[in-house]
Amino acid sequence: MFGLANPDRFMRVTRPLVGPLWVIAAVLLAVGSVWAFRVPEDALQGDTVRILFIHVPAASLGLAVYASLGISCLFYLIFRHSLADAAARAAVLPGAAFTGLALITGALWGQPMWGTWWVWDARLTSMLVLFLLYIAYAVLRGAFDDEGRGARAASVLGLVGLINLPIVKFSVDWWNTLHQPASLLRAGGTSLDPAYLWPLLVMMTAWLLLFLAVWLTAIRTEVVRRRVLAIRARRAREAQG
Amino acid sequence: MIDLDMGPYAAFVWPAWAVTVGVLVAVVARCLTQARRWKRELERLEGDNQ
Amino acid sequence: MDIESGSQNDGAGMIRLTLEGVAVRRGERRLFEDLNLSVRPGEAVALTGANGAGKSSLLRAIAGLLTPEAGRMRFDDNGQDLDLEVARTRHLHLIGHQDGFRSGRTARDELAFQVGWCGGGPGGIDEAVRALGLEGLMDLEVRRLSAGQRRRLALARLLAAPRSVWLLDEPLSPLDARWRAEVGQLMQAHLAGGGIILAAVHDPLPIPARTCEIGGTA
Amino acid sequence: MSAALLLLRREMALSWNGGGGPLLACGFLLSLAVIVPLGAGPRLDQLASLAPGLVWLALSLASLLTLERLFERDFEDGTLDLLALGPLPDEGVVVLKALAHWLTIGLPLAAMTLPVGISLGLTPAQLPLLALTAAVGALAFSVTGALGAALAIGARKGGLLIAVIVLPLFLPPVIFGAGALVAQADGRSPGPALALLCACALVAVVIGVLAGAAGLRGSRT
Repeated sequence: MFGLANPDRFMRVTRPLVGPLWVIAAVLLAVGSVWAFRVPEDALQGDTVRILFIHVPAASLGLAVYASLGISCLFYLIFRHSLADAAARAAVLPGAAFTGLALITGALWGQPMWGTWWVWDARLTSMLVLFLLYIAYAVLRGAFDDEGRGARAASVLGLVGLINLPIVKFSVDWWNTLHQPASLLRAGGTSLDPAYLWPLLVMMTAWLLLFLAVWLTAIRTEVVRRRVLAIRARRAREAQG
Repeated sequence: MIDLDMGPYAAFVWPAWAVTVGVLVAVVARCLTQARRWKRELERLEGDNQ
Repeated sequence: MDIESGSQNDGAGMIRLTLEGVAVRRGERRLFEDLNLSVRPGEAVALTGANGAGKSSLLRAIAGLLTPEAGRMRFDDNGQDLDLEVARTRHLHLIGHQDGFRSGRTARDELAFQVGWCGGGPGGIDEAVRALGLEGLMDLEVRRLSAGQRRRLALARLLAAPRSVWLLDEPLSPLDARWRAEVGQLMQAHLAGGGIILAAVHDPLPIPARTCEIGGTA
Repeated sequence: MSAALLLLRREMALSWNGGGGPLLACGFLLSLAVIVPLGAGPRLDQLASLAPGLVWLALSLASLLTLERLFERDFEDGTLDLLALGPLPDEGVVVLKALAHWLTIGLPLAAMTLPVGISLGLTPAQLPLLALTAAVGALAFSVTGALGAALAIGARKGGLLIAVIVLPLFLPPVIFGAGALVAQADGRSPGPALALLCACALVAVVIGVLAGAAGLRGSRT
């Protein structure tokens, strides 16, 4: 793990991973999407159950990506390695996209099922907060002229935001409101019909791999970008004197 | 058999999938174009060196 | 107790400052590298160099307000290394371009806070005020002071809260000839008491000082 | 006098006299209190249900507006450099500045919620709890806001930036503070929500101080 902190080694090690990741993610995504339309309609939810095959992966990944962002921030604060900062930055866009999708698809599921687009219950609210945390990180990261200053401040914020994650997870228990109790992770095993469980697991894996592909590619891009900036700066110095 | 008849829920299921596809495509496209752009820039600069 | 002999009661005996291979970078630019400097007790060093060469950055790096890219700094008290944190928070003064005075408060309030924060007692303030000719000004708000008066108010902290290491960033530039000479004498007294002075300057210091050129090779 | 007391006194003096101080914040709260009935209708029974929300909105906004430049001024005029060379660690500086803010702005605001609550139709029996939750919540806001202000030191755009950073972190105290009032209005015990509010404030103090100090250190690159 720590050997990867060296950008050259990171580029070497990850180079053969990126291509296959994209391919497997695409295949699984296709399989999962087709499967989502092959499962029978749910007795209660009817065809809206098909929204869950995107809503659930979006929501779980929204959370998981924030966890990886927060951990990257922690690594940056401890080891001060710029690759950790690059990793945190690269996680923001996919993470915010997943979280936003979870909110939108949740609303589109909630309207037919609950009769309302939005409920101010704890889980929805904390999902919205998660989205705001992504925005806050991105804004703070870009608010400084000095790169290192932005990286440090944003890392602290990312880490503070990480405390939001358990609140999101346990808010379901704190506030028992309109939202359905967590069915997949409920104590005593899953309550989901296996007919839905398998396509859901395929979709979640597909989204996870898609995120990893995007993440790795973006980190590699950041390494390349920094090389370009370094070369430009060196050229500018040489040109001056 | 693929069930494409969403019945009364078509107005909810299809937009949800459409938005998802749109956003994912946008994220992936941005990621890949950025990767290509900076890679080309690096190759250009390193090409200049020789 | 007069100021001449009183400048050395910050608990440390004779502090020596040593820089080994220090390099400082601001953004993309490396200001200087491999700087070696040793300042003995009773010695003054004038840092010279072009604008932007990194004189202020070096002073800030010594004060711990800026992390150097490379190198080591040591404060030792008669051969015994001091903890950097302790040295910086107990034995070091930095007078920079920004003096930290809130313009709406009176000179007396602001000086009292700065001196107290740096560990000086109220007795020292009166003496310092007298030594820097600020007696009539202490009840004025800081924004009413001229640049030279304001600088003298900042320098009063050096006398009222005695610490061995003085880092001064162009300390004399807003002062007139008379006060340059007076402050020169105060510096001399500080050196006589075993203190050290590191000053970034454009004009020569009014006291005997070793010169150290910063960033000669850009 | 110890350095901590010295800094606390200075910060309180600056906060009390400079930039409007508690008068500004309380005026802000009152102005909001006037707008709400004019916008939502004058029926006191309806307004009473809005009162907790208004109070929390006003508290968080007033805290934000006054905290935004908590460190920026010190950063610009060199005071932060001086503070770094003093006896207290960065954590101490953050905690004292936040404490001074709470004492000079937060507590007056909490007191001001009493007349505002009456004017919005709360019963006198609800007022002590309103003031108590506002006081505890304001403490959480002061520290969290200090954290945001410390992280944003030297940023290109201060005010809105701090709002975006800090408002998501303001939510837990709001949830439990308002929850306590609602519980009391419904005839249930406000105790659990009050305890959770205090826990939130405590967590905010710990995290705000540690992260705020990290922000201060980060500003000295």
